[in-house]
Amino acid sequence: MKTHAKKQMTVICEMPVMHRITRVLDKVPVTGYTVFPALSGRGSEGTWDRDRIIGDAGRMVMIVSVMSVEQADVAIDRIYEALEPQMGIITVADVDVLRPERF
Amino acid sequence: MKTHAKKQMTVICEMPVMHRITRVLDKVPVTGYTVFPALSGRGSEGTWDRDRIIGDAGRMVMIVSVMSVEQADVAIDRIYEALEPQMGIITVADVDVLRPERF
Amino acid sequence: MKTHAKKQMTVICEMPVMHRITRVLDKVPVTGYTVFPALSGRGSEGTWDRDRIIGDAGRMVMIVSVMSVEQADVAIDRIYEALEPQMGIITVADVDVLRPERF
Amino acid sequence: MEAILQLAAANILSPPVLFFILGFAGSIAGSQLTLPEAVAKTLSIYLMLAIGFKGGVALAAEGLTLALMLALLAGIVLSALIPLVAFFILQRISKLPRIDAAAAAAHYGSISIVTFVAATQAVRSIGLEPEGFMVAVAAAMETPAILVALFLARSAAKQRKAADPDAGEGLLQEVFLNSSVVVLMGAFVIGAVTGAEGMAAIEGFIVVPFTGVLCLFLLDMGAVAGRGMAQARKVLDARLVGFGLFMPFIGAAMALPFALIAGLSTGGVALLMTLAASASYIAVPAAMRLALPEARPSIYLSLSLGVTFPMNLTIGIPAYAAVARLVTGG
Amino acid sequence: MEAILQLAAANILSPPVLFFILGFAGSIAGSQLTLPEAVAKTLSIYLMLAIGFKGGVALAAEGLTLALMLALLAGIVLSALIPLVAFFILQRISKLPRIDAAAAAAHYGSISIVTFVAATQAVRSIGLEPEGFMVAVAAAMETPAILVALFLARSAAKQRKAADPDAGEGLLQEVFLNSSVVVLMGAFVIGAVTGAEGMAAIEGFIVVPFTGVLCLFLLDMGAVAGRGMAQARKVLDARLVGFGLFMPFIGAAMALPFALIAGLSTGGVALLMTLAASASYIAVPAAMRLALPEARPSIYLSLSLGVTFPMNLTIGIPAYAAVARLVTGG
Amino acid sequence: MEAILQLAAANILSPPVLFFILGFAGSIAGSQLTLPEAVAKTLSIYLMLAIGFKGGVALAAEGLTLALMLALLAGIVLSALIPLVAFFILQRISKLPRIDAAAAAAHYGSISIVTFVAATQAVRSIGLEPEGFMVAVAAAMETPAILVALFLARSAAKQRKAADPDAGEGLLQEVFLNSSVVVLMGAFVIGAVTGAEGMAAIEGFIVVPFTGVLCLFLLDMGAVAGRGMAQARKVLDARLVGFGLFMPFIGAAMALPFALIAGLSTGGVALLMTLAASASYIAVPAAMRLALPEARPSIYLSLSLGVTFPMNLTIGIPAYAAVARLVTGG
Ligand SMILES: Nc1ncnc2c1ncn2[C@@H]1O[C@H](COP(=O)(O)O)[C@@H](O)[C@H]1O
Ligand SMILES: Nc1ncnc2c1ncn2[C@@H]1O[C@H](COP(=O)(O)O)[C@@H](O)[C@H]1O
Ligand SMILES: Nc1ncnc2c1ncn2[C@@H]1O[C@H](COP(=O)(O)O)[C@@H](O)[C@H]1O
Ligand code: NA
Ligand code: NA
Ligand code: NA
Repeated sequence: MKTHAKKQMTVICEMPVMHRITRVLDKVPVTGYTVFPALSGRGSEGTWDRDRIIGDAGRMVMIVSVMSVEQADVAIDRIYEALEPQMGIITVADVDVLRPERF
Repeated sequence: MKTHAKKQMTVICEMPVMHRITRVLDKVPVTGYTVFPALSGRGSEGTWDRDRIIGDAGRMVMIVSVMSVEQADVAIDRIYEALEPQMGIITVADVDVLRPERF
Repeated sequence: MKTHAKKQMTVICEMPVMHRITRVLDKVPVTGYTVFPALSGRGSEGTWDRDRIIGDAGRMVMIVSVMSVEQADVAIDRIYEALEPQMGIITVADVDVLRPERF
Repeated sequence: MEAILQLAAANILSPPVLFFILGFAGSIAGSQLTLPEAVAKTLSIYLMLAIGFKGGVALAAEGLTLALMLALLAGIVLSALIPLVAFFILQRISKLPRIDAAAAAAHYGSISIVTFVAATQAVRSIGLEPEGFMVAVAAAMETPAILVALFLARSAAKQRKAADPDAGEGLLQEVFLNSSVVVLMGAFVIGAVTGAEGMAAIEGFIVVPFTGVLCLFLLDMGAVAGRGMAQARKVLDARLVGFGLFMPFIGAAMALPFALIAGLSTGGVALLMTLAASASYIAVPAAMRLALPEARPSIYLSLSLGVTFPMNLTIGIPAYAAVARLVTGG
Repeated sequence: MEAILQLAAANILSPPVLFFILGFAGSIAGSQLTLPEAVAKTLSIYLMLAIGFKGGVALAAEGLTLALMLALLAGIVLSALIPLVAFFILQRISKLPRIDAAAAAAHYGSISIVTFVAATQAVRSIGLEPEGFMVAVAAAMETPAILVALFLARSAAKQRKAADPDAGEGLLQEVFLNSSVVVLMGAFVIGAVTGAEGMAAIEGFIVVPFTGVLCLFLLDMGAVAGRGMAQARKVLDARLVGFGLFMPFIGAAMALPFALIAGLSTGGVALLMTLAASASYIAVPAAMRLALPEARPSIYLSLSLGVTFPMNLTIGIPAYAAVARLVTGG
Repeated sequence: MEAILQLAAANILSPPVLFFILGFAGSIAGSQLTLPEAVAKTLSIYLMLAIGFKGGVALAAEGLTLALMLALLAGIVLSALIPLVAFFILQRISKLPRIDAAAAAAHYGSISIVTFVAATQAVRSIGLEPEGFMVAVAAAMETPAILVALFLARSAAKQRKAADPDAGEGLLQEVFLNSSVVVLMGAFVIGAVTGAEGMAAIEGFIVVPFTGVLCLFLLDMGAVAGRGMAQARKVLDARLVGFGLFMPFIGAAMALPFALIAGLSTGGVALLMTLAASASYIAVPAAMRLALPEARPSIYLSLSLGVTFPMNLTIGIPAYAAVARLVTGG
C-alpha cells in the first residue's frame, strides 16, 4: 500500500499550557491532535512524579499532531512563540501515513 | 553498539476497535506491541477529553509496534482494512533498535 | 525556523526497572526525560493489561529522552547493559528539535 | 395534578438532582469540573453493586414469584420493541441516514442504569417499595435492543465479516459479558443468597453512604451531560431534539400495559416505565462503534446523553412515578 | 498558656495530623507511599463537597446575617491585601527577582482548602461551632490574590498578550471557574437549599466517614509536602524559609481585627485567621504557570507546600484557635 | 468435623468470598470486569490503613505483652524458614531452574495482606478476637523471605552489581520502604497512640464500610486471580499446581508450634497460620524483577496469585481456623 510522507510534531509541555498549544494548532489549522499524559520525568528543574505533585503546575503532557510539511512550517514558528517562556520540548519527525485524505 | 533498522507502526484508534487491531498484529505475526492511553484530542468530529466522556466510544488509544520491514509490509494492508471505516490515524516511521533478536 | 537534528531514545521497560534506566540517563548525562504509562501490551510472555495485574511487576512504561548524537552513543551502550536481562525494547529515532539550547 | 407537581418539585429539590444540575450548569459555564475517569468508572460499579445486592436481598425476602418471570419477559420484549418504534419515528420525522437512525434507535431500547438508580431512590423517597427483582429486569433489558438495531441496519452496513472473520467476537463479548450486566446480576445473586445476614455485613458500605455517592456521581454525570448538550446544539436539529425529549414518554407509555399485566406494584410500574424511557450511553455506544462504525456517535451520544438523560432525571422520573400512582391507585 | 499547649498537643495527637506526619516522614525516608493522582483529586473534591454542604446546611439554620456580608467583604479585602504585604516583605528580606516575589506573594493571599478543612475539624473537636458561611468566605478568598499578583508583576512580565490574543482566556477560566470554587459554592448552595432534610439524606456519606477520609487524604498530602520540603532545602535560603514560617502569623494577625469587626464567633475568628494564614498550592500555581511562566515554581511551591502548609497544620491551627479564644473569651 | 464443614460453608457463603468468586468466574468467562489500577491501589491502602489502625487500638487496650515479642520473632523466623522448605520441595518435585525455584520460594515466605485481612474478618465473624499486634507480625513477615531468596539464588544469578553499582539501591528501598509496610505499621502506631478516642473519630471510615469495601476489592482480586489461573494452566504442570495447593498447609503446619509457644489466642493462632500459608503477589514480585530478572514472573505470579491465593481464600482460611480451634480448644 502506498504511504505518504508527513510530519509528526510532538510537544511535551505543562498541563496549564496545553490549551495554549492546541489553540495554536487549531489555527494552523491541522486536522487533529492527540494528547498523552506523562507519568514522571526530569528536566532542568529536577524530577517530578504524577502522584507526588498536586494541581496541574509541573504536570507534563505530550501533544502529538500529524500534519503536512506545509502545515508543519507554519506550526513550528507559532508553537515556538507560544511555548517560548515555558518548560518543555518540541520535536518534529518524518512519518509515513496511510489514508492521506485525513491530513 | 550496532543498531538495526526497523519500522515502528503507530495506530491511534478508538478503544472499542483496539482488539480488532491487535488481533491483526497477532496474525502478521509481530513479536509484540504496547498500548498507551490518550488523555484528550481533536479530530474531524471535534474535541474529546477522557474525563468528560463515559464509556469507551470515542476514547482513543495509541498502539505502538516495532517490527521488521517485511512485517510492516504485511501489517500495513491489513490494518488499513481493519481500520478503514473507523476514526483514527496510522503512521509508520523508521527506527533503529538494539537487541534485534527480539523482533 | 531552523531546527536541529537530535536523537530520540525510547525505552519500553517494566516499572520496577524504570529507575535503573533513568539513573543511567542521569549519568550520561542527558538534560531530561519523560516517562509515559502503558495501558496494555503483548510480548514474548503473552498479554498484559494495567487493570488486570496487581503490583508493578509486568507493568510497562515508556521512557522518552531527546539528546544529541554524542549523548546517544554513550547512552545506547549503558542502557543495553542495564536492560540486558530484562523484558522490553529500545529504539532510537531521528528527530529535529526547536530550542537546541535545551539539549 | 397538584400531587404531580409536588412530586416533581420534591424530585428536583433532592440533593442528587441538585448536584446533577450543578455539574450540568458548571459544565455549560465552562468549568473543568469532572471526576477522573478511573473514579467515575468505579462509582458506577459501586452503584450497580449496591443496587444489585439490595435487589437480591429484597428478592430473598419476597421469594420467587410469577411476577418476576412476567416482568423479565416484559423487559425483554420492550427492549426489542422500542427500537423498532424509535426507528420508525426517526425515519419519518428526520432525514437521518438509515444507519444513524438504527444506531440511535438501539439506545432507546436499552437502558441507563444511572437513571434506574435515581428512579429507585426517588420512588423509595416517596414511600413506595418496588420489587427487588426489578434489578434483574434492568439487566435483561440491556442487550436485546442491540441485536434488533443490528438487524435494522444490516442492509445499510457493509459486510465487514468478510474482511475479518473474528470481527463479531469482540462485539458479542461486549454485548453479553459487559461488566455492568455481570456486576448487576452477580451482586443480585449474592444478595439473594446471603439475604438479610449479608445485608447486615455490608450495609455500612452499600446503604449508609449510598445517596451521597449518588450525588457525587451525578455531579460528574451532570458535567458529562452538559457537554453532551453543548454538542447536541451543534449536531441535532429541532426535530431530533424533540425526538430525544418525547421518545422517553412513548417508551414509558409502551411499558405501562406490560407493567400492569405483570402485576407489578406501584413502585415497580414506575421503574419499568423509567427503564423503557431511559436510553443507554455506555454499553450500546461501544457496541455501535464496533458493529456500525459508519453511524455517527455525535448523533446518538448527544441524543441519549445530552437530551434524554437530563430530561428523564429531572422531569421524566417524577412524571412516570405520578402516572404509576394514578393508574395503580398506589 | 497551658491551655494553648494542651490545644496544640490535642491537635498534634489527632488522627488526621498523625497521618499527615506519617506521610511526611515516610516521604522524607524515601517511601513511595502516595495515593494515585486520580484518587487524590477525587478526595479533594469530596472534602470540598462535604465542607461546602455542611456550611450551607448551617447557614440554612442560622439564616442570612449581616455578619455573612461583612465576613465575605473581609475575606476579599484580606485576599487582596495580604499579597501586597507579602510582596513588600519578600522584596526587603530576600533577593528574589520581582516576578518570583509577586508569584510567591499571590499564594499567601489565596487559601489552602485542606488547611481550612483541617481547621474546621480541629475547631469543632474543641467544642466551637464556627459559622456555616465561612465556607463562602473561603471560596471568596481564592481568587482576588491572583489579580493583585498579576498587577504586581506586570512591569516585570513581558507583554505576552501581543503574541497570542487568546492567552488571557485560559487564565480567566482557570481563575474564576476553577473546580474548587464551583464545588465548594455549589455544595454550599445545595446545602442551604435542602437544609436538614438534605443533610439527613447524605450524612452517611459526608459526615460519617469524613474524619477518616481526611486522614487518608492527609497521609497523601504529607507525602507531597515532604517532597516539597526536600525541594525547599535545595532552593530556599534561610530567609525564605523564615518567610514561609512567619508570614502565616502576619496574615492571621491581619485577619484578627477584620474578624472581630465582622462579629464572628470564636470558631469563626479562628477560621478567618486560618484562611488568611494559609497559602494556596493548587489554584494559584496553575494560574501562575500561565500568567507568569518566568516565575519559578520550585520557589513558590516549596514555600507554600513544603514550609507553610505543614507549619499551619501542626502548629498554626492550634495557635490561631487559642488566640481566637483568648481574644473573644470563647 | 461437622464444625469444620460448617465453618467452611459459612466462609464460602460470606459476601466477601462470594464477590471474589464472582470476579473469578467472570474473568474466566471473559468479562472485562476489573477496577481501574488507581482505585485498586487505593483500596489496598485503605484496607491496610484500617486493619493497621484497628490492630493498634487493640494493642492499646491489651498493652505490650511478652506474646507480642514472641509472635514477632516467630513471624520473622517463619518468613526466613518457609522459603528454604519451599525451595527444597520445588527442587525435588519439579524441574524448575534453580533461579525460578528460589524466586517462587520467596513468595511463600512473605505474606499476602489481603488474605490476612480476609482471615481477620472470617475469624472475627465466628466470634474469635485475635490479638491486635498480629498486624505487626504481618508487617514483620513481609521482607525476610526476600533476603533468603536472594541468598538461595546467588550462585545462579549473574553478578549484576558489577555492571551498575547502584543497582541494589532500588531493591533495598523496594524491600524495606515498600508502602504496604509503611501504611500498615504507621496506622498501627497511630492506632496505638490515639486508642479508643482515635477509633471513635474515624470508625465511620475504617469500621462502618469495611466489609463492603473488602467485597469490592475482592471482586477485583477475583478477576485478577482468575486471569492468573488461566495463565497457570498454560505455564504450570500438575506438580507445580500441586505445590501451590499444598505448600500453604505446610507453611500453616510450621506456624502452629510457633503460635502455641508464643501463647497466642485461638484467633491469633489462626492468623499466624494464615500468614505462614499465604504467598506474596505484590512486594515480592516487584523485588524479584529487580533482583532476579531471569526468573520467570509467569511462574511465580501464576503460582501465588492463580493457585495459592484463591485456595487460601476459600478453603485454607476456614481450615486453619478450624485447626486453631481444635488445638487450642477455643
Ligand atoms: N531531553 C528531554 N527529553 C524528554 N523529555 C524532556 C527532556 N527535557 C525535559 N523533558 C521534560 O520536560 C519537563 C520540563 O523540563 P525543563 O523544561 O528542562 O524544565 C521535564 O520534567 C521532562 O518531563
Ligand atoms: N492529525 C492528527 N494527529 C494526531 N491525532 C489525530 C489527528 N487526527 C485525528 N487524531 C486523533 O484521532 C481522533 C479521531 O479523529 P478523526 O478520525 O478525525 O475523527 C481525534 O480525536 C484525535 O485524538
Ligand atoms: N515489538 C514490540 N513493539 C512494541 N512493544 C513491544 C514489542 N515487544 C514487546 N513489547 C512490549 O514489551 C513487553 C514485554 O515484552 P517481551 O520483552 O517480549 O516479554 C510487552 O508486553 C509489550 O508491552
Ligand atoms: Na429504554
Ligand atoms: Na491566605
Ligand atoms: Na507465607
